[in-house]
Amino acid sequence: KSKPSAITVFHAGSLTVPLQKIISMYPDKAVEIRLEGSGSVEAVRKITELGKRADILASADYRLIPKMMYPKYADWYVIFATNEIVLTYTNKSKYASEINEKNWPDIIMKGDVKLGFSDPNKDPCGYRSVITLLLSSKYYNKPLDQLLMNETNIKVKGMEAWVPDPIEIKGKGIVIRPKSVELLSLLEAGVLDYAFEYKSVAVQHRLKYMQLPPEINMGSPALAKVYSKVKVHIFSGSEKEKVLTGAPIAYGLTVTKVAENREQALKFIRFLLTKGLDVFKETGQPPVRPPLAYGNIPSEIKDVVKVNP
Amino acid sequence: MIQGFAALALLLISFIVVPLASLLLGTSSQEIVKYGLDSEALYALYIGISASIIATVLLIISGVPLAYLLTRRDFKGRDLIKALVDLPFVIPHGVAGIALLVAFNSRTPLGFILSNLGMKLEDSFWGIVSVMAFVSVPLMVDALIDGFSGVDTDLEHVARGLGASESETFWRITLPLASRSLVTGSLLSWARGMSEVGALLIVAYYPKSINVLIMERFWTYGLQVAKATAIPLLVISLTTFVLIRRFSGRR
Amino acid sequence: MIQGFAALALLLISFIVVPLASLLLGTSSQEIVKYGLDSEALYALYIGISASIIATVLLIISGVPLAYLLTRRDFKGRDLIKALVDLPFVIPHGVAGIALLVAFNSRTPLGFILSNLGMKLEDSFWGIVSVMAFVSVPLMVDALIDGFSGVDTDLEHVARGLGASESETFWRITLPLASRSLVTGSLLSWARGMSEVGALLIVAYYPKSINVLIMERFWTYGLQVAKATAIPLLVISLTTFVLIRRFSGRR
Amino acid sequence: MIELRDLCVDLGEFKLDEINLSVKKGEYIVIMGPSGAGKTLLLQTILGIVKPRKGRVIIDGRNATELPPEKRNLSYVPQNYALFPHMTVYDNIAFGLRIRGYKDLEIFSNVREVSEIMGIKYLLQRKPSKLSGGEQQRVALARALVVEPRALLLDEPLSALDKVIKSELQRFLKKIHSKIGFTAIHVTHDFLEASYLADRMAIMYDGKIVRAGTLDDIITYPRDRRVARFVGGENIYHGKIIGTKGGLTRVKIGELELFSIYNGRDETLVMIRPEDVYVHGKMGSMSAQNIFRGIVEEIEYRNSAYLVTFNVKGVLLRSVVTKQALEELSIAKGKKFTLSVKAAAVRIISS
Amino acid sequence: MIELRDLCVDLGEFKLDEINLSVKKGEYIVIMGPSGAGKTLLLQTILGIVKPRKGRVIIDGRNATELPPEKRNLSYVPQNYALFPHMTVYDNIAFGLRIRGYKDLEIFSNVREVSEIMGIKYLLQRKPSKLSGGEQQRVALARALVVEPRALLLDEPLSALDKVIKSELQRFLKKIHSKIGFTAIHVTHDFLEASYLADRMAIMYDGKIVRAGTLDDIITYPRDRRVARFVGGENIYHGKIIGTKGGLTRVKIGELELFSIYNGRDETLVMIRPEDVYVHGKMGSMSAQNIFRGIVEEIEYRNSAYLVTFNVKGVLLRSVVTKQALEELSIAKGKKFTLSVKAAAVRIISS
Ligand SMILES: Nc1ncnc2c1ncn2[C@@H]1O[C@H](COP(=O)(O)OP(=O)(O)OP(=O)(O)O)[C@@H](O)[C@H]1O
Ligand SMILES: Nc1ncnc2c1ncn2[C@@H]1O[C@H](COP(=O)(O)OP(=O)(O)OP(=O)(O)O)[C@@H](O)[C@H]1O
Ligand SMILES: [Mg+2]
Ligand SMILES: [Mg+2]
Repeated sequence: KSKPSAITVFHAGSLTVPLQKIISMYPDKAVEIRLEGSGSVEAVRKITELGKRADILASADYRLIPKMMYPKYADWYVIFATNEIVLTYTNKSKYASEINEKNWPDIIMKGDVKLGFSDPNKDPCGYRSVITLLLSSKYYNKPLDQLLMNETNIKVKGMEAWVPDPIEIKGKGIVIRPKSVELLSLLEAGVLDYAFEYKSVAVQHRLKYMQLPPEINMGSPALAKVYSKVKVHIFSGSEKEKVLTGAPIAYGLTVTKVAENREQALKFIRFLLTKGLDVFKETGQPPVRPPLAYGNIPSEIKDVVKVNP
Repeated sequence: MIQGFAALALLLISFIVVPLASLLLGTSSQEIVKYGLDSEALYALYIGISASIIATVLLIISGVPLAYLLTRRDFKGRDLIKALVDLPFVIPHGVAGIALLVAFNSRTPLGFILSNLGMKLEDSFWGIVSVMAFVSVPLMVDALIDGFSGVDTDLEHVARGLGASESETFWRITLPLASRSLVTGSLLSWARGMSEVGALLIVAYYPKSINVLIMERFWTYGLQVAKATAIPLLVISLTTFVLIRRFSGRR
Repeated sequence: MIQGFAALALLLISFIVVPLASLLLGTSSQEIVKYGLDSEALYALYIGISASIIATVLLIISGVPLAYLLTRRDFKGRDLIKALVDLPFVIPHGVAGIALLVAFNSRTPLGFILSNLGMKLEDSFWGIVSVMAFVSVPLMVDALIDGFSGVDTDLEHVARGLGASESETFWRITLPLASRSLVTGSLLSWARGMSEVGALLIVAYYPKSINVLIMERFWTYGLQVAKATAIPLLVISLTTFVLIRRFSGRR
Repeated sequence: MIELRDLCVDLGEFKLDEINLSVKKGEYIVIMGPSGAGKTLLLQTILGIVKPRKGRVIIDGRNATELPPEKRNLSYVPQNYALFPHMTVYDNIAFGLRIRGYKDLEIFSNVREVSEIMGIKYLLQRKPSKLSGGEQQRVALARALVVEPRALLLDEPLSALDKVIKSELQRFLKKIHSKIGFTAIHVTHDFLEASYLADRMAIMYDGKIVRAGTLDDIITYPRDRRVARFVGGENIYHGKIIGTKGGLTRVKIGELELFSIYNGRDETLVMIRPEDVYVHGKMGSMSAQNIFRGIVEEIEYRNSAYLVTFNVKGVLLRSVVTKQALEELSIAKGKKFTLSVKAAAVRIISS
Repeated sequence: MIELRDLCVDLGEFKLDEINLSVKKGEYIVIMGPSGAGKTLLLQTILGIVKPRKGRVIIDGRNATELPPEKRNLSYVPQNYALFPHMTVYDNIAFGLRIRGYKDLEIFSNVREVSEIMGIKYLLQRKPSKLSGGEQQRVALARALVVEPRALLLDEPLSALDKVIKSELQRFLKKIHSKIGFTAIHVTHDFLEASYLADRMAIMYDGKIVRAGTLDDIITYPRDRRVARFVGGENIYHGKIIGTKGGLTRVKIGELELFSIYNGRDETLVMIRPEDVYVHGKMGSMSAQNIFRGIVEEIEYRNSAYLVTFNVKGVLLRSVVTKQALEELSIAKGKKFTLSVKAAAVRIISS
């Protein structure tokens, strides 16, 4: 039997660094807090399909909790931090010395430059990269949508994109991996010049990155309306087709119904949602203050969040 | 003794069979047709099987000479080379992928030459082959070293006395007598290549090989679909193993 | 022939050495001390090494009997069992983890009993051992089958004529004569276990074994940190391989 | 005691056919027969390595047909030695003693003793791969003898040894046999070895035991052409019985007519051992019933004596002659001599 | 032609020491020597499998010391046969022909012919693991002979065969040797085989060739105690030269004084071959210089003759006697006879 004073956190890989920091700050050292990072969907599936137990689930996309875990494995969630899309690169990247906030669309469209993003069908960062491209093609008035159409089998019409499954590469300018972190090795190996990543990843990997304007980086809850103009159809052409609408990037967490140590878990979350929130700023994941809570919120944390219907 | 042995053996067999069975149970034939035999899965199966076969063939071509030299010639650094050969087996698969990528990607001088010869590493069939070969090297070479060491050198001497050169002796005597090890080494190399995912995700996500597809479908659609996708692979593998075991058992 | 052989062998050696070298180059000793030898890495190294050693020992204990029966007894379904034993090798590593978890997680009847005996599968040391053993079964059993098949049964007959029972004969004649295969099988099993990540991520992320840590650090902090973390493992493995090869080569 | 009853063994194209043999406790049986006759197979069946299709192996009165080899208590020296390659010579020899739980000191003195006798003491620390053929053979023999077995199966155990060691070891086998009185079944191609060691002999052909009996018995009444050839019959002929006279059988070989004390009918085989053909310098008193003249065709040195071939009316008759006789009678190619053969030495083999 | 010059080989505790031997083209040399003398090692050195520490192997006038085995053109029949286990008997025999690029049809007829002679035609489709010891040996011999080699190294090639097949194959070896005239080096423990086949013999002891020469030469002048024992000297004694008389050497063995035509000094070895000890019924005209009386101690049947041991003044003297003599002289244990030995038969071996 596991120690009653241990709590397990299944979390999105991008939360590893801030969570480690928060744990080091956590005053109750008797509690062992185990971090298990993976893709957000994997984290959920380990609980729902593989019968593993986790006390806390923290996802890079808060919407996964109601969609995949309600009602059997969870019935509430809290949005506590955000993230944004940036364009990462290295010193070895072509035109690294010239790039700036204005000319990056031209640079990534150059024939000898390789751009990477993750598979929109598999990874939220992927479809968000597509949204960013569509938003910027309008924002800069540059044919970035044509880049998608020429190099992949993604169809674009105005502010709407259709991503078939499987996604296919037609040209040589784009590289796709199932997870955004898998692009990093390509970037560090010099195979890729630029890649769309979460800002947190760029910060934690100490990569160079180009901050994108808030209108296109999905980091600002205030601009939710702007983002929502874009629609991406993933699994287009299959019965699994789903329409995703542009929305701010926000992390969500919950204590699962299979938790073995609910009490300690809630205590830790309470700490995370109060003193812990500062940490997320340093890691490139601006916190949401106060955190936004939805569903059947446990009383232990009700006072530190803003409860929404 | 035999009772005890049978008990332990049974334990090991159940340890393998129970998980495999619980994985396969509860999958309907409709699901298998729909997910395991759709065009994407069939293509991935084709990619996976052909890449792993090619990787195995390449390993035979280069591993047989290496193992022969390591057993029949005495030179400095022999033990070191034997140990180096085993190293790809101990590093995490993702790291193996990274290492290959760093060394041979098409922007390195070597990778540039190779990619101009049509053998680009990233996202290409040859990338898959390279990954599969890399992770299987120790299997092939170690099996062959054991095999060649087991061949009585008297037989080689007699053959040479009868006029056969070292090369004729190798082809007609040494290699055939090590054939059991060659079969085992090839079988394991092939299987090991087939099962690779971690390094493939880094080096060559495309063209998608069956094992990448299975894992991906698990992440995207969940267990049921992944199981259905995996079943044709398991059936093919099991049949292959049975046939090869039976065939090579006959010798 | 030998020139051609040497060329091919050199090709294979470079195919292994170039990636490994390009991986290791450019890591400073400070980085190694900071990331490779911090307490988390050392603990993970300890977990990884001890789990893979235990897995290998368990495989020896159960694999030796299985391989013996498969070579010395003729029974129905023998070929099928041989093929089944190879199956864990061909399935994607993640799927192997899923299969183990589905079969033995502590919510299944069997897993419940085991977890009450202190051998819970999920996120436990025994879970790591199980995963490592599962993926290495074919290596151990196939090596031993080859080894036992190579032992001249005349020797066993003579031993039995001198009064040794089947079990005494096994321990004094058959097993010692197959020791080379036992060493190879164990070495490969150990290394294969060490390198596992995919299945561990699913079954037993905790306690964190070194390979999981390397991949995690790669995902979180990038290549440089992952490299530094991996170096002690590579050094230990290479040393082990060299020593074992040299030692067992002496026979 | 080892008894084989109606033993049948099938092995590919070859089979052992209805083998019946009973070896008394302490008896030393030698099996001879041409290459491929099934001698090794027979030993292996007795040992329990090869399973018979039919019949029984009875050891010490117990049906052992189904017993595993180690329960049969039979020490074995295989034709290919089968030394344990991973053990030193010492450990090879000590193997059976260790299994029997002897103490280290006892093992040591036993191994030393037997290896001294075998002349392999200087090899004790070597591995079998570093031994010569004859050394290996002696180690295999030592390994089987050191356990003082109740029964011993020897498959050509001295074939790779030189004359000196061979006869030493033959003497040793005889001595130790009469000392501890094990039951032995010994396969050999060496007739001298067989005649020195055997209480009884069995001759195998084509998977059958065609003749078993004492040496004298077999030499005198081979009963079978193949056996006759085997036990040293240099003079074997097709003959025809043409009647009887004075209680003796008259048999004709080509143009040569001989008397024999044996009976037979029609076409038959006739064997005359070369030691039974006497050569005379001048007519003296001869008790032999068959006397004729022959011309020397060939003289061949053979083991400290000479084999002289005479032509008697077109029939080639070989005779053993000493150097002394060769000189005294001045035997030389082309010369004519009187030869005599007793009627008792003209063996008629009907089969 | 094969020539060995100052050949030294080190192998663990054993060494071949300054071997010098020259085998003429077409000559048939037989090597004998006790088990462990280094005969196999010598063949392997000639073959090129074992590398000499010193000295040269010269084949057909060319220094072959550094040549790889396949360049030496030497067919080899190893002591352990070393049949290719994965090939049928047919393919084993055909191996050398295939390497030489013979056509299938030629191979077929050659293999059939040699296997017919070897009596192994019925085995052609079997694998070596399914052969008896003697069958394996014949396959190994056939494999080496079928290529009509220019030179042939045979390591106890007939040791596992029965008398009948053995002498057939000896005859065949002799025939094919005189037909194609290959150079042969043949190791055997069988003195008869050696004396039948050898143009010349070499005797090895402890890694050295202690004597080489024709059969007659060696039998007559063994020059060495070990050689004497080897070539059939049943009667070997320590003796003391006590002077000369009438041109003959006087030598004393225990109480027995003998004349010899050979010279020697002080302590020496004396050998008398058993065929040189003559037994007489009554005193007649005897040309022998040594005449004495002896009592029969033992009579032993030996290869169609008898070995009779006489006690002469405490010295045991063995003599070969035929059955005819045994009968005519009524030789029996305890009886006394006159014996004679020529001075030429009392060999003095100083070394
Ligand atoms: N495993 C086997 N399968 C088929 N036939 C076999 C097998 N082993 C032996 N034989 C055949 O059985 C026959 C008898 O073999 P066995 O070894 O008993 O002969 P042997 O009398 O010992 O001869 P040798 O004197 O040559 O050793 C031979 O013809 C041989 O070819
Ligand atoms: N590989 C080896 N290492 C060390 N010593 C060896 C090796 N092979 C043989 N010997 C030793 O060398 C000596 C000569 O061996 P060799 O095989 O030449 O003897 P041989 O004359 O052929 O004897 P036999 O008649 O018994 O076959 C033996 O004492 C043997 O123990
Ligand atoms: Mg035999
Ligand atoms: Mg030898």
